[in-house]
Amino acid sequence: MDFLFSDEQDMLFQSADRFGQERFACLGRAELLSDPEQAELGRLWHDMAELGWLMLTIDEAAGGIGAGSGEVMALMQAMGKHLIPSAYVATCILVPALLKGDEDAAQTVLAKIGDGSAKASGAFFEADSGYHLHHVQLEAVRKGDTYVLNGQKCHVEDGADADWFVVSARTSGASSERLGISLFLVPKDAPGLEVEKFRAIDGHRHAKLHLREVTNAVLIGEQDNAIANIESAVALANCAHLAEASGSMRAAADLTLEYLKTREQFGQPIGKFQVLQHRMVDMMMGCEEAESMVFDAAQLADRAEPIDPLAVCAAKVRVGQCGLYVTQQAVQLHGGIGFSDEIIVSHHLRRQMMLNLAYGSIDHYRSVYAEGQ
Amino acid sequence: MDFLFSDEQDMLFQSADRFGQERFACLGRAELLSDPEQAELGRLWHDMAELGWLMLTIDEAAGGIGAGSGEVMALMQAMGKHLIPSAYVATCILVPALLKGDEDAAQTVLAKIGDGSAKASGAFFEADSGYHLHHVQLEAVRKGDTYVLNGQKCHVEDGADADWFVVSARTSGASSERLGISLFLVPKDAPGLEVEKFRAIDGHRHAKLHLREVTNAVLIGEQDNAIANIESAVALANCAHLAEASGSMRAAADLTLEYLKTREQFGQPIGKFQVLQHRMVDMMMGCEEAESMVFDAAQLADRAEPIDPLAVCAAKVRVGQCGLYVTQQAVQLHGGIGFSDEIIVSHHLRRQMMLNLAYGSIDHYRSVYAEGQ
Amino acid sequence: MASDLTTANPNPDFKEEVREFFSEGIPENWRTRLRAGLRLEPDELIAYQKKLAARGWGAPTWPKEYGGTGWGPQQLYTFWREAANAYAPNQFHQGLELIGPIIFSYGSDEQKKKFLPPILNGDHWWCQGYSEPGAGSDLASLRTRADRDGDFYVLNGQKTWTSYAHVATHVFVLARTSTEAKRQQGISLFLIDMTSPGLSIRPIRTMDEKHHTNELFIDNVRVPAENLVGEEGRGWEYGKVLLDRERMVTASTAIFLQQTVAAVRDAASRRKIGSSLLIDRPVFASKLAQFEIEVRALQIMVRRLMADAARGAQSGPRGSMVKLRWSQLLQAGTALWVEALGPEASHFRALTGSPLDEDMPYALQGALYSRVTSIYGGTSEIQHNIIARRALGL
Amino acid sequence: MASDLTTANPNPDFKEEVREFFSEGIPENWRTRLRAGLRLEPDELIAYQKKLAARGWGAPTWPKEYGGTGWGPQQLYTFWREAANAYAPNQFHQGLELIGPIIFSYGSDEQKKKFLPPILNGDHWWCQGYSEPGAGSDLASLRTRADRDGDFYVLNGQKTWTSYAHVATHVFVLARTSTEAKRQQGISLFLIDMTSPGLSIRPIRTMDEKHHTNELFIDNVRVPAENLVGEEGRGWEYGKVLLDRERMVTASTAIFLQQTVAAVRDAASRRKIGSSLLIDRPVFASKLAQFEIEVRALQIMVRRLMADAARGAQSGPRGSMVKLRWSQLLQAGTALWVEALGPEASHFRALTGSPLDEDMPYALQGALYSRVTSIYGGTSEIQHNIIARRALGL
Repeated sequence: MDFLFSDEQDMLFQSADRFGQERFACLGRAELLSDPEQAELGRLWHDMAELGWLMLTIDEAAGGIGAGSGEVMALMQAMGKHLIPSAYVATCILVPALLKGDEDAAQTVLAKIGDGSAKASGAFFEADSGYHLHHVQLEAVRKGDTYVLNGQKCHVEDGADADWFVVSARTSGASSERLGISLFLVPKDAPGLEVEKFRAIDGHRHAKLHLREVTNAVLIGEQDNAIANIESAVALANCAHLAEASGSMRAAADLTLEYLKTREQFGQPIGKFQVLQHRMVDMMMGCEEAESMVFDAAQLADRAEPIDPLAVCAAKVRVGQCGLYVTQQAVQLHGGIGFSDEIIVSHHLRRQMMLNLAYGSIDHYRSVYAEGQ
Repeated sequence: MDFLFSDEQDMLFQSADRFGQERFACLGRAELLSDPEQAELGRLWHDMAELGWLMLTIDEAAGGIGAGSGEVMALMQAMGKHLIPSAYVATCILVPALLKGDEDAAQTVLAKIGDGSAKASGAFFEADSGYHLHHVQLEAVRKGDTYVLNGQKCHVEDGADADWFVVSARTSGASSERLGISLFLVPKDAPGLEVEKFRAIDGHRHAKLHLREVTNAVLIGEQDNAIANIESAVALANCAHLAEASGSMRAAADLTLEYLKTREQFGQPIGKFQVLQHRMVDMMMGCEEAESMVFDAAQLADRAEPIDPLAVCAAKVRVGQCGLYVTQQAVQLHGGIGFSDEIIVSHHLRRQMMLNLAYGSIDHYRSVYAEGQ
Repeated sequence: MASDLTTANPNPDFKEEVREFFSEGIPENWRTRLRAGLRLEPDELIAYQKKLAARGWGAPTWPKEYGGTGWGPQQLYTFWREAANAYAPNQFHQGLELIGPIIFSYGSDEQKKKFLPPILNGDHWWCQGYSEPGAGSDLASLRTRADRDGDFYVLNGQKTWTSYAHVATHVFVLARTSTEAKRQQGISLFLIDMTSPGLSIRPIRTMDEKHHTNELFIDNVRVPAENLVGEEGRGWEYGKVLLDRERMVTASTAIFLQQTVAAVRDAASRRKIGSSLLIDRPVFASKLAQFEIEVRALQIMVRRLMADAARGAQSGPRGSMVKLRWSQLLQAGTALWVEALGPEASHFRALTGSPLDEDMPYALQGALYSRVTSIYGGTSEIQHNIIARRALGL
Repeated sequence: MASDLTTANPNPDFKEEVREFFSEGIPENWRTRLRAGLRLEPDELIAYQKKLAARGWGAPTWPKEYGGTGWGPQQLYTFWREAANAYAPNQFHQGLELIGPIIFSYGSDEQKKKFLPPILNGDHWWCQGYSEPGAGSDLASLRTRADRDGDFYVLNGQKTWTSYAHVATHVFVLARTSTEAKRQQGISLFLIDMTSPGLSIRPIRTMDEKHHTNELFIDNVRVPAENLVGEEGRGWEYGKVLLDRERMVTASTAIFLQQTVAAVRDAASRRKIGSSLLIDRPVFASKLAQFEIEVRALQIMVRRLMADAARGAQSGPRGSMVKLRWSQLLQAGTALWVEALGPEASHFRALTGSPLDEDMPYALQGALYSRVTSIYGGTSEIQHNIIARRALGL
């Protein structure tokens, strides 16, 4: 893939693009998102299952498609373009990457994810952890055949509608050691688990978890050795989000370019004003820069070797900066209506702001990059 | 002083402005600066002495004028406007502030500074000190009635033509302790003192000092307790440099505005291009911001209380940023000739770059501010 | 007097008086929203207006004869600094700072008597009917018409971005009384009761999820001719009285930015990452210092602006510059605040009734709201155009 | 083949070959200047050109029939990456990348035979006589005249920003052969020996204190008619052959930016502040990381540009975008380097013969030089205009 989609990837993009166009208009977006029953979003998820998207990254051995990161990029760019708000990345990218083992419980969850009958998310962050995945204080103590889990997770991305949580817990070591972290699969109705639910400004629905003497938890993978697995799964989730971000910022920029050509003020299209022309050029450069990095990250992820964590850090920093810049300026150039709910540009800005928080901020990844370099 | 010069201050500014205009044209600047004899610069210094400027901040008790920081600001803004390259700040602001005691040697030096027959500078920075004034490793050991000094100073601002150096030395304590630092007055021809001389990109002439068993040094002020004196003297030197910076950036901005109105390209004055108009507005805002901070710092310094170090830190950061932005853009908007030696704008940029290094960089002062806040 | 602005403690008595006033009764739950640069709800602003009025401080920028305090710039500066320190709101509403001053400058005696006191005591709440759909920054292109019919004018048209129309008792409207004149002439200014038949509103949803603005439909609304301000066709120029006042409004807004500084500092002092506080981490501390330094610079520019006012001097482009910098810094500050909150900042609304740290929703809302501050009141691009033309002669 | 650009090790043999070539003989004292983004002195570039030519690599971007290597984008990319890693210079000179390609595209057979080989082997050194005083970015307004006189043209006029005219053996000049045509027509291209009577130069002092550019005075210079390139009046359009080549030149320039990254990293690893290294201090490390990340992003954009070239696709505005970002990053990087040097960075020239750390003067010179990279070859503002018009249709 030399900065182009393959034919298959392009077909996937086209199909997701059509899907977004037909099913996800801007008008009525607020109502659709705020529906407590999530009825239309449920139908959307069901249709995505029919299209096979939900099993895209699940290994063929586990009944999935086992597609590469190029396919993920194509799909996510279209999702970003139409701002389809779903738990896709958590459920269909992150969790399948976490559940690489052959535990029965894991296989069951993957099957249900693949056919659309269940959602899942990964629960890592704690009150004082910042975005460090290895700062884990939530405790899992072995008692006979089971583990007893106690502690909190302060934020679970897209976790509000999850049926299962893959929870990082400390089984040994001190609270910031890389060794001693294990993963557990916990159903949402496990006794002792309390799930608080929240909505974000982009319509995504997250959770906070309180675990009090939870015993209904299945160890995933090897005890004490989960950190590498968690980090590489999060890197894949980040790559998917970055593709979404690049699709979203490109859409916002395209809409703005169109607006500059049609909106008239002071007797001419506002695109005749040089200041707005140059701003538009800078926005397009931001899109170009972000897209290039996303292609690069996808290419890296397609290789046999493990993904280069520094490349993902770098992309998180720069794509994030470009996305904020592009969508902030998209709102600015639209003027008052850019600030209103009625056109989509402000929704793109909101999503970019939230994508920057998902699994770690720009500052976090820049400092990881600085330390790793 | 409510963001205006008093009549006296304004007269001083006018007089210095005329002086700069008559004596310091841009053409021939390079030759004048590179003259190894410094002949014309020597005449300039002599005339400044006649105008009384060299004794401006020297206390009346020591035979000077004892003027306040408003006067310094007026004079330095004019110096910045015409980019008069002289050792004025080191000799006439910094050193008089360091030599507040009644030592005979100090009085002698001040008298010679005031009448223009000698120059001086303060020597503080060492190879590993960064811009921290209290990181002092150069050592002074008492032997009978004298002190023996050994060590290096890696950079002495405007020190190449100094007849005396006021040198910080460690008389006790560890290398970063605030206590145990003393000041010594050392003549340039002291046995054991080697003075290496350098020219900067703005024509200023600096020095590096090697002291090997120097005994010809007079203790200034109280032993071990010089740090507060050094820091407040450097704060005053910074204030003077900031006024110079604001005068310089305003001059560069004014020249650019004039150029935008007269230079034609594509059949019209380039000032008709909206992008250049907005850039020019941002440059003027930078000047306004810097000037306001300089007035504020001068007002603070005029009060009886000691100057607020955080206010000076803040001004060093922000005036420095504004000065770089304004003069970089002045060069950019002038295009090719902005890069040439023949018009003055590039000299303003060079001076702003160097002002940002003098007594500490933007990053240094921002971190001091962060720690002090 | 001017120089008082720059000295530490110009008038200790007045300062004490103000401080005492604010020491009681600023509700705790206002604080988080104010720090986010958000405006309070109208009922809160009305309550605050009544409280100020009761103290005789209902209109700090108005002359005494109309019920104002008659304060000069120095007292205003002290008042706003203390208000900001006490986490009081910056009391700006359209009655107080827009139509009030127009009425006391150009209105009839009856209008002054009828409309000014209720603005001060909070009984009337005004909104502004200026912007029209499609007009944007090009205000002079307005199309709402006012046709004379006996003792009335009949108004027809549509306004947009009419903030607080949903709670206002009155609206002041610019409408065209002549189509023959040039674009900016032939426009008149009317004072209209919001209960007038034919007025209706539709809320505009905005990205900060706060209902504060509306479309206003004007359908054969009959307005008594006595509610025309000044002369027919001169409505546009009456607005000019506000230009000179605008720098004070801008100044006060910028003074309140220190509340955002406090918010970021506070959030970063509470958040731990591993074993250290965020505020002690050098990279964050450096960003916060940069923000604080720029706010400090802006506050000094504000003092300079007010020093101009104190000596009756023109300020040239300084008011526009302060407005530009203020919006940039509000955007930077609220973004920094969101950053300081960490992962939980995505918790904007609780879906299961959980308690939500006040910081979370309001910091986000403030960050979203801040984006409109470089759009309203003349976009930053328009401000640049104005400075380039008027102050630089480009 | 295109996809080779993106894989780790497309052609190990070629890579090894290149690496071996560079492993010997890049003088140590070039390193600091190259890292500063500075160009070497002409005698050094000539020596390097001869060395490349001896290896058969004198013209990596030229077709084989004219003595080039005939390399495709993938090999070029490998070559430049290895050159950059080895601290070799980016070999750009006007003969190689500007007039050479015009001659092999439009020149006569005699011109090809006479002028191309000496460019490759470094015997001829060309400079470019395009810009004129007062014309700036508006190149089409040029006024130098060429009047036919028998077998000669007689040229009169003045050029400026003629880089390396003081060492060049030849100059190529645009001059007007007709005043009747429209602005961009009636312009012809001439190849001129620098020893021709009537040519004289005056150095232009620039703020980086490096003598690299000049004014060129053309006073009744007689040029043989056989030195006219192509047809009279079409000189302007011959330049267009360079447009397509330009993206490769831009790409190679940007690849060498990694040398600046290394310079900053190196300086910050050597400088101590108190007991810690500058590179370990979080605030500096964060700024360096930001710079490195942006350079990395640019390198990826370059790979994308070369992937376009590899499949023969248009690149649209990508070349201009890379040029814009490159100049921004060279400016940012050299500024960071100066910052890393600390107080001694003000020691630009020793006045007393003291040794000077190489970093000091060259980092400063690089920082100064970097300012002109957003001016030459079309200012950043012009680049924005071009992208807006051509790529965005604004």
